[in-house]
Amino acid sequence: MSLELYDGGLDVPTILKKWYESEVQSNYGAFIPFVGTIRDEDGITGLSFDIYEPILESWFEAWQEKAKAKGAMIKMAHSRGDVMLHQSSYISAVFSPKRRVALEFIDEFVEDFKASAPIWKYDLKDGKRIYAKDRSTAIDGSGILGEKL
Amino acid sequence: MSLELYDGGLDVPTILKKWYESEVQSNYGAFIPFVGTIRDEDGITGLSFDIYEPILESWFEAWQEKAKAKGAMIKMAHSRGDVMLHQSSYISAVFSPKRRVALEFIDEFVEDFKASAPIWKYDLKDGKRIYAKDRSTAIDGSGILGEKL
Amino acid sequence: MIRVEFLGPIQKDPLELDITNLNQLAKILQEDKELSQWLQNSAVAVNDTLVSSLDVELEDGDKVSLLPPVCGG
Amino acid sequence: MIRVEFLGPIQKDPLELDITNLNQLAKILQEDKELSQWLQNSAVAVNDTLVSSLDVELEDGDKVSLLPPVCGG
Repeated sequence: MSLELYDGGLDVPTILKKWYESEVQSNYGAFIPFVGTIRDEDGITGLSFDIYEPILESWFEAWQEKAKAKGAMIKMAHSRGDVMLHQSSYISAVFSPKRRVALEFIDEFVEDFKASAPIWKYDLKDGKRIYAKDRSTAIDGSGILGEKL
Repeated sequence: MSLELYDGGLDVPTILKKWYESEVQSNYGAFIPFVGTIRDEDGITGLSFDIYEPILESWFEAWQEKAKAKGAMIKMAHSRGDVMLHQSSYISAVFSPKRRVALEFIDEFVEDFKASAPIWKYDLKDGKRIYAKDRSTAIDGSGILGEKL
Repeated sequence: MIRVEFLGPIQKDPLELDITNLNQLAKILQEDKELSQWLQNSAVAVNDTLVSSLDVELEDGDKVSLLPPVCGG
Repeated sequence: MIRVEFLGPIQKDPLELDITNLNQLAKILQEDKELSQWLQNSAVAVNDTLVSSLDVELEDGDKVSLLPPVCGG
């Protein structure tokens, strides 16, 4: 499994080193990680995350299949629970024989991650954990239980 | 200067760690490195690079200004001389407050790097150093000295 | 029995319901006022597979999950 | 004198020429058969700044560089 979940902030240098070294003999020509770091904004002291792992895993496996079909592969790490300012909560990476495939894949993957991965974000502010409703996206196909019957 | 040139293959984990840690307090939300690694293909034992540094530096500084205008910054490392199979010869990275800016910037930057940076690539094959003419791109505006007079 | 779970920020304990399809579930949940803000924007999974319509039969032991709007990263 | 440098794979020693513009340089280089494969696809820099036309005056001490097709990474 190339999907790793950690309690709290990610150790970015260690994860990038591990991923790079694990594929260094695999004859990929391009390796593009994406690292997301908690910004100091809106008076937060950090962010906190809930993850629903069964669906995250099947979502990730579907993307791994898409990557394989292009000769590429993906890896991903994400934090559970609280992550403080300037710590990182998310890393994903694509390995690919070819540069263009890698550049396009990391963009598509990160955007779908934002729109579809079953992860919920909360602002840590004044000692409270506040759902980041305004920055959240309804998963495609949402709302069926609210349909007029 | 965020442009680093090294003799031989790059120590990718060390460079990524240094870059990540140097900007970890800078409040960038996204960090996207691109790592290029020498693939085993066409019977080569490695690649070799010539660099013309004065123009590489001015090309890089122009991109750094473009990045600054978007609140972002770039870093880049490249090898001089011989780089063996499965070693890395090129890393560039963008740091940006925002994800979309970072994803678009790394793509544009890497593509222009390929098309414009004054670096020449040679295949190492059968003990010879052979200019990779077929994979090379004429810099924009080339050919004026060949014009009919 | 069908187990219904409310994920992420929906602060609600799981339900155990005696129903046989998602239409019945919709009818029950629409009567719950604290859920009104979530039904319009939540996705639905049956046994951890997302579904896109209410025309889904449920069997004893199935699990239904409500997934409100997401924001990873 | 103007110094003319041939970069990367162009295997040619630098020239020192007594010229005052790029037109004169083009005339001289076009007579050199070993350069014929390079003139059509090389970019030209004067004092390390790329130029896009031959209408460039040269001053004593200027450096002209020929940059053949590139492939970094």
